[in-house]
Amino acid sequence: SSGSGSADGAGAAGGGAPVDGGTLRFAAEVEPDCLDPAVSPADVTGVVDRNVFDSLVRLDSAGTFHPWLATSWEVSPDGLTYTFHLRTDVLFHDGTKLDAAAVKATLEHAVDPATKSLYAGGLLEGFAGADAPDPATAVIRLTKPRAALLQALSTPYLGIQSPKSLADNAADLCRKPVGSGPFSFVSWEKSTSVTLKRNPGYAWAPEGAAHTGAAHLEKLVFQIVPEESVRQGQLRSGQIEIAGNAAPARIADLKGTKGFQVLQQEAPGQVYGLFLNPVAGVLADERVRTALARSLQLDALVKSVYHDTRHRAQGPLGPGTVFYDKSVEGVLGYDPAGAGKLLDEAGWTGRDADGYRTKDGKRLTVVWPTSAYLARDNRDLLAQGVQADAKKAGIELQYLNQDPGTFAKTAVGGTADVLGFSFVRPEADILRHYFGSASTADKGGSNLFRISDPQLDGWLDQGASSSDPAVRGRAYAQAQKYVVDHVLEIPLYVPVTALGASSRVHGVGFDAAAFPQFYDAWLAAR
Amino acid sequence: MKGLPPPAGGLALLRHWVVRRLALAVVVVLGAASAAFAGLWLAPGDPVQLIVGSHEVTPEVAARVRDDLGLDEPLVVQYGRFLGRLLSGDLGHSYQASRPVADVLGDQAAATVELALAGFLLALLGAVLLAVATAGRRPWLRRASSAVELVLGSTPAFWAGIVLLTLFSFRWQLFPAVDGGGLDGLVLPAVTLALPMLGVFAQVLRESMERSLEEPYALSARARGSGETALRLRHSLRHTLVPLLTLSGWTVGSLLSGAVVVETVFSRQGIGRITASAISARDLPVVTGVVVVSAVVFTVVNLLVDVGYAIADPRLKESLR
Amino acid sequence: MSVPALVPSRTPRTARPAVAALATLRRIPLGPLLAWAVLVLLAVAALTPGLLAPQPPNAVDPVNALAPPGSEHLLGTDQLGRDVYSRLVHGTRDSLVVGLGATGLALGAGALLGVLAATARAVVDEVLMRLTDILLAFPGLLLALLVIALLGPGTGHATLAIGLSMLPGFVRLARAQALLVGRADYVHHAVGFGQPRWTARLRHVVPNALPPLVVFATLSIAGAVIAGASLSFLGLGPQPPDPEWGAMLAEGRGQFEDAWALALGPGVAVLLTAAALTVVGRDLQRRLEGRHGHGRR
Amino acid sequence: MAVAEEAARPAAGSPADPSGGSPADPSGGPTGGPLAGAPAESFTDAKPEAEPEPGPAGEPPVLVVENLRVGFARGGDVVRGVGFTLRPGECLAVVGESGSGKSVTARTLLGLTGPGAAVRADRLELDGVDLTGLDERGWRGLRGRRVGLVLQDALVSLDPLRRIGTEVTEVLANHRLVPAARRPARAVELLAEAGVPEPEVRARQYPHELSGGQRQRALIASAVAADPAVLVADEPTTALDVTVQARILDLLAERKAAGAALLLISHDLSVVARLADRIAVMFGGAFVEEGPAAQVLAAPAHPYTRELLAAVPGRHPRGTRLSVRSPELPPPGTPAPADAGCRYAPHCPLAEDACRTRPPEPVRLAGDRVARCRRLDRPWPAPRPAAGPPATGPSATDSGTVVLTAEGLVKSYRRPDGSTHRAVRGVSLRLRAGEVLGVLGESGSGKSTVALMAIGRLRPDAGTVTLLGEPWPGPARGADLRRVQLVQQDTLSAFDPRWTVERLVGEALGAAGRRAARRRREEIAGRLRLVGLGPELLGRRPRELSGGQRQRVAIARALAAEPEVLVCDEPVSALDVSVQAQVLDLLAEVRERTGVSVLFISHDLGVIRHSSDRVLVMKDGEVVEEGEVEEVFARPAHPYTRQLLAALPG
Ligand SMILES: Nc1ncnc2c1ncn2[C@@H]1O[C@H](COP(=O)(O)OP(=O)(O)OP(=O)(O)O)[C@@H](O)[C@H]1O
Ligand SMILES: Nc1ncnc2c1ncn2[C@@H]1O[C@H](COP(=O)(O)OP(=O)(O)OP(=O)(O)O)[C@@H](O)[C@H]1O
Ligand SMILES: [Mg+2]
Ligand SMILES: [Mg+2]
Repeated sequence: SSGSGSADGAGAAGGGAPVDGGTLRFAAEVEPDCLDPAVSPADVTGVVDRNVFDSLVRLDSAGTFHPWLATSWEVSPDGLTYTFHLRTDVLFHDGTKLDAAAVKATLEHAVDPATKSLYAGGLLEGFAGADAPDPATAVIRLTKPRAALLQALSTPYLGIQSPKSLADNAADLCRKPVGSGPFSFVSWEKSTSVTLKRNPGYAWAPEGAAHTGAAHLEKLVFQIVPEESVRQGQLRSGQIEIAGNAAPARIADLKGTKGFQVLQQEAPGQVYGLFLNPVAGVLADERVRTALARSLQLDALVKSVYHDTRHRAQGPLGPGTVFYDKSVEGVLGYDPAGAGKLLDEAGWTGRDADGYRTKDGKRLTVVWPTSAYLARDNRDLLAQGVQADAKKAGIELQYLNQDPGTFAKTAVGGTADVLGFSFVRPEADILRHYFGSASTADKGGSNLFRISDPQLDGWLDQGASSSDPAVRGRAYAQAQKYVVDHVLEIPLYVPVTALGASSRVHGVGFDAAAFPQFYDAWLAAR
Repeated sequence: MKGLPPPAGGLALLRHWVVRRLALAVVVVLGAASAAFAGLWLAPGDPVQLIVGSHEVTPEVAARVRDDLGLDEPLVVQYGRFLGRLLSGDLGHSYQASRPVADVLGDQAAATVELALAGFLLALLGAVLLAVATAGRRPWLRRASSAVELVLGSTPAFWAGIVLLTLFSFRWQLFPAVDGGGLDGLVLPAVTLALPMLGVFAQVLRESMERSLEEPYALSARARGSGETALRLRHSLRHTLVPLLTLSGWTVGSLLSGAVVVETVFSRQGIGRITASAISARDLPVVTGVVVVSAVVFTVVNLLVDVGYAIADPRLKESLR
Repeated sequence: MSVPALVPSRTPRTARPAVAALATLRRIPLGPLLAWAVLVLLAVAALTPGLLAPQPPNAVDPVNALAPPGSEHLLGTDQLGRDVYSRLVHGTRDSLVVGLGATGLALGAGALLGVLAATARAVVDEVLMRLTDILLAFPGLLLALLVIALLGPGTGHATLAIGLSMLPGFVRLARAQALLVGRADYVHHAVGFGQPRWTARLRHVVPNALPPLVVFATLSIAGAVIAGASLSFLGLGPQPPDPEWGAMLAEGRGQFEDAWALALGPGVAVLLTAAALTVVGRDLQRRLEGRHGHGRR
Repeated sequence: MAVAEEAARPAAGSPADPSGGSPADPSGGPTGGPLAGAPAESFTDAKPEAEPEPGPAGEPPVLVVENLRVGFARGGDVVRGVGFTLRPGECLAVVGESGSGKSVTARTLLGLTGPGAAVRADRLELDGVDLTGLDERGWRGLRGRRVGLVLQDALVSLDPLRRIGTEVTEVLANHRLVPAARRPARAVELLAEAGVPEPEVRARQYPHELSGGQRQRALIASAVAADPAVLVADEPTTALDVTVQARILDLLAERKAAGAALLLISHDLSVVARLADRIAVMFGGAFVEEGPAAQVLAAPAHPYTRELLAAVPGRHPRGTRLSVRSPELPPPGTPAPADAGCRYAPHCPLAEDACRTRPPEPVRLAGDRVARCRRLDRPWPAPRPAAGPPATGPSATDSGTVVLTAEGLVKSYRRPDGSTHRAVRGVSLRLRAGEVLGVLGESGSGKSTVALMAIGRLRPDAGTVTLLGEPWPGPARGADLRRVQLVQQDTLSAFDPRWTVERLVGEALGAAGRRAARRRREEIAGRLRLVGLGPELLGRRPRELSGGQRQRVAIARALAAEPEVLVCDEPVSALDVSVQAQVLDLLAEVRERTGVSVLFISHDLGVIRHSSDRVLVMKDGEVVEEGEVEEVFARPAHPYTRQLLAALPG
């Protein structure tokens, strides 16, 4: 991982002794659709809910799990049973005591079809049930071994909810989250802000936090400010303390401005990449896929589009992901001559009036549908750069904006040649979501081209089920290598969580998923 | 129009007319809602797909969603149900927010109404001031003002919003960038919404004011010793009401689309943003809810406008047919 | 409006055409002259953009991204190093198609429907106006989606969608206007001369109801271009990398500090177009109505 | 005024005195410019010693004007050296042709000449206070309080969106003369004083709810509300029918009797005869003749005055031309070619070469009169008979076939409150071939409604119209409608303002035929020639035509449709007498040439008497009397007709 500012848990250096009190205002780009972590898949929900909900375990960015609500846990040898020993001193914000029943209720709520969970339910893949043999012991049973379960349990999406709230509040969980976290929910002004306040009785900070006891901040306000320039203006005029999603161009500015800092962390998981259709269409020919990849000057492009604030991705996983494999580096380098040769070999030898290659009179056209909601983070600009490079190689890359409905149809229908996605998750298992043959769209996965490669499936399943890190590491290394070797994906850049912040802000850390953490945060006096 | 008899019994006529228009309003509302239903049905994309987005969802969940929404039934049944519910005043449940649409809109409506009203009144006030100050005055003044109005009318709302924010919020810190619930948070959004309207209003106002200043009654008023500004305020201003009313009817429509941008830039809640996201997500109940509400609003506003004509210009009483 | 016919025909054929042309020029006041010049430039930019901007509009050059305005790049470059000036010029055609096309559509159809509503029988009027109300209550975005669904994506269809969403305002205005004009005696006289009613309306009511509509239209052009940008996200309208002012506006919105020309350029282009059309429109109106001076007696 | 003082002196002014304009009076001399050396540009110049001294009434003048010149940015001066004085209780009437500068003079007295106007005067004094250097504030203090103005366009001079009461007392509010609370009551008093019936009701009504005459009274009430010393009334009776007109004149007489100085402007000599002490005749921006009212009317001296009197219809037998001007002469309002000569010369049947090159000098006549003409001694040409004997005399019509018949026409209008108003209640008429049938009646009696039914634009509720024995309009409608054409009072609204004369007339010729453009143009030019207009007008738009020209174009257009019947609805009531005379002559001529039958509607008895063969008198939607025109005028049978004839001024 890289980045200026702080990483993982540790307070910013030189901040002096933490000060208690104050309100930290954080301007987020998007609004949570629902604050019930079991329902919403949104990142922002995770960021907000992290403060309201505690998890059983905590994952640090090195990939190590630490006790939190569970003081310890065991996995059965067959990997099908997880037993968690819970703290007994934990109170939810509504005064309910944490016990195994709460864990059971939370997990059952997540997988209950009535919840219509869009993410948490999926995290619990293979969930067979939960038991509460005694108040301090929670048991989770699985139908098949799942190495990623702990990571799933460490996310805010499976944060433990008050069973009382789950029972009494069923209809209103979205607007009234009740957890045991360092901050409790106060209010949600639709489209405007979510306000949290300090939980004064908080005494169950996870292992590895910079302090124990109640949070430093008195209040935590998430303002919803969709416009980047407005967030920046607010930050610079002191109307907020942290601006989420700082645009690349602004990051350099802020770094050079006194009184401000940039807090950033590269995100783990699936990098932003172009998924190529190896099943149908012109890209079914691996030579053409390779040629496309080799004709892109990604180093220069990523540098200019992101003002030097993002790294070019080398493989499907970000370097900060556990089991990231270095062998992918340099595989898909810029080589226009090689690309040309490959295309010649593949039979795309003709040229038409616009300079595009043709075969049998047909132009070498590659269709890349997209939709407005995917265009965040300068991605449409990057696309135009990719488009221009492809054109130099004689490939017509059509970047087609579509309305969300049409796009969903094309994407799910598998008729596209190229699709661009990223998925932040500190777990290499994410690869299975994109490349596993069991992860096609109809099964809820994102293997939209219906890639079915037994070899790949083998590695991915092994990685998912083995509890031996060494085995998993080997399997994922091979899978990553396979993806770049066969150009199933052209990795473009590694997403970054970048926050513009006032230099009064201290102690904001990032969790394994590069989500900002506010438990240790504090505000220096003006 | 010649010697009109005194408007005895005009009130009865007015009542009759209003009742008839309101009856027609129901037709308009049903028509608009049906059009929205058809529109969403024809628009590409499966609502379920759009609701679940690109997230991992098991087919069971999808089927469940589909069933919940009644989307697996034949279209005719869906439409029949839709109309039935609409007629009984039930706008349904939002797919996205899984709450009653009436609640969703109810939460948001106040903010939008507040914004729209403030914007409209500001535009009106600004336009009146501008028109009174420039109508029939020195040519350079009129030209300058009409240039300013053109610029205002052609400036994208998000530009105007960001410029205003930069100056009044970020630099001079006079108003908060994000509405904190107080009146000061309404100022900048309302101004942003008002500026383009002001451009249009001022042009229309000045034009009709100048026309009225050339009328003999204006000369007559001057001959009675009326000052130029008094003349504009007391006489000409009323003559601008009819064209202004026509414009107002139109404005209501543009207010909603303007509100989307303003609400986004200023992080306000409101119908504008809800609509945009509901359409993208094919949230049929919310979209039809918005359509129904705006159809009602437009009908009422147009009704008021037509009644307003008769009030603004007593000669137009006969136009209430 | 037969815009271009006016200028050449005013130049008398004399032995010394240059002198005559100068004399003609001097008779046109400066404002309209400038406005005409802008329109001519726009026309050239739309028809043969290469003439005004030889640099290719889509040539990516990451090394020179966000270059400031200068001799190499008149208005600097964007984040991909593309020449902003060139993109503006090459974007003229699509932008004008959307901006002017949609406005023209709304104006033309609005005038016809409004006049029809005002002059036809009460039933027709009622039906037309209620349909207009429905259209007014129909969100523009949904309308655009419908157009895509029925006709598919494309610049022309974007124009149609925007034009349709602008239509109700024009219909209302035209109707109000036509109600005033339609009572005019000259319409009755025309019928008295044996003309069919609809010809009389087309010849007399429509042109006389038009002037305020035209003012309204010029004020709507910018809005149409901006709306075009919001639709290109849906796949309506020009697609990247093809330049278009609305899309450029959207791209440049956060770039005031880094590249003011990128942020301001497209907005200024829209504004100039609207301003030039306004001035020329007023000038033409004055000429056509034979009024001189400021239209004040 | 200066001239008025002549009465006290021997009328021995020497008309030939070349030093009439000598700068003996340092303050009154010409202020320079091209006219500096010219003799006698204004009456006062001719008599530099004239000082505002107590006149016969013994009172000092309230208003003194000397050598007033007004010019607009475009074109030269439109008022060129006007001078007069006005004493309390005195009435000076200014008559003159349209565009001669009457209204400009009137507005100048209140500093309301308009933007871009250059006003110069040797003296402009109110109550001895110089007004020439007054700023806008100063003027505002005078307007309404010291000088009241009743505007020319009475029907539109009240703000249609304000209640009558507010308008009437606006002057009191402006000058803070009466506190707001007292104003409504005052408004009622003022309206009552002005003779408005039911003043309490009217004060709360809007102008459109009042009849024309009532509006005119309200306007006068508003002008006199602050009891100004000078009341300027610009055409206060134009477009009103005779009975109403008489009442308005009575009202003004009351004000005069109450001591107000009255400047009455009109183009109609007969109207002012009742009220004026003195009459000034204006032409081309100057007073061409001035003198005591009775004398000017009885023995007009200046050729233009003589033309004016001659043009009054009803004073001359039918079948004579009213207008002495030939159609070839430039229409009124055309600026004279040069400043050098007499402005009237181009129109004057007596003009000689010298008239065109040298300005006329004031000639003092017996009985305190001044006229500005070098040909005063020449006799005025006798009224010409119309060219050739009338094709259809009253006797001829007896045997003529009936072209248009109306039988028991009934038409009701719905009032806004839903009740119906029966505008026409069983009107029958017969129009014979080649005849002119006059329709006379007060405002609102249903004349226009009958006309609209006659041309087929309005369907009668009951009754029938037949054209040459066939139902009218025929089932075909469309092109059929061409057979009956309308010439209406308000030509400006009868023409599409954007169209040129060529297109306007061409429209009536019919779109079909696809004749070659040039031949069509020639045909249109021919149509214009028929009404005495040259082809140079082809490219003009309605607004660029004078009222007389417009009315001619309207007639040409109606005739271009080659109708069998021409319906003229008040075709001349908006025109000044001399132009009206030309139009009436034209109509007579057209009838001779084409044999078209004419239904002629007017509220002006003189006009009807002059132009019609038979007359129908309407009241409240019914025909109350019908007969040969001379017969009806000589022996009116119905009391209403008698009342009408009795109200005839002059
Ligand atoms: N504001 C103005 N600007 C330019 N010319 C004007 C203006 N007002 C009047 N005139 C011109 O001055 C001349 C005199 O006009 P005025 O209105 O005084 O005529 P009038 O004698 O009152 O005629 P009428 O009997 O038709 O009312 C006309 O030729 C008219 O065109
Ligand atoms: N379109 C209409 N709607 C309602 N009432 C009308 C309409 N036209 C005319 N009237 C009424 O019918 C009556 C007759 O009107 P008409 O115009 O025929 O009178 P007129 O004799 O021509 O009067 P004037 O001399 O003022 O022109 C009037 O009382 C008038 O108010
Ligand atoms: Mg006048
Ligand atoms: Mg009439």
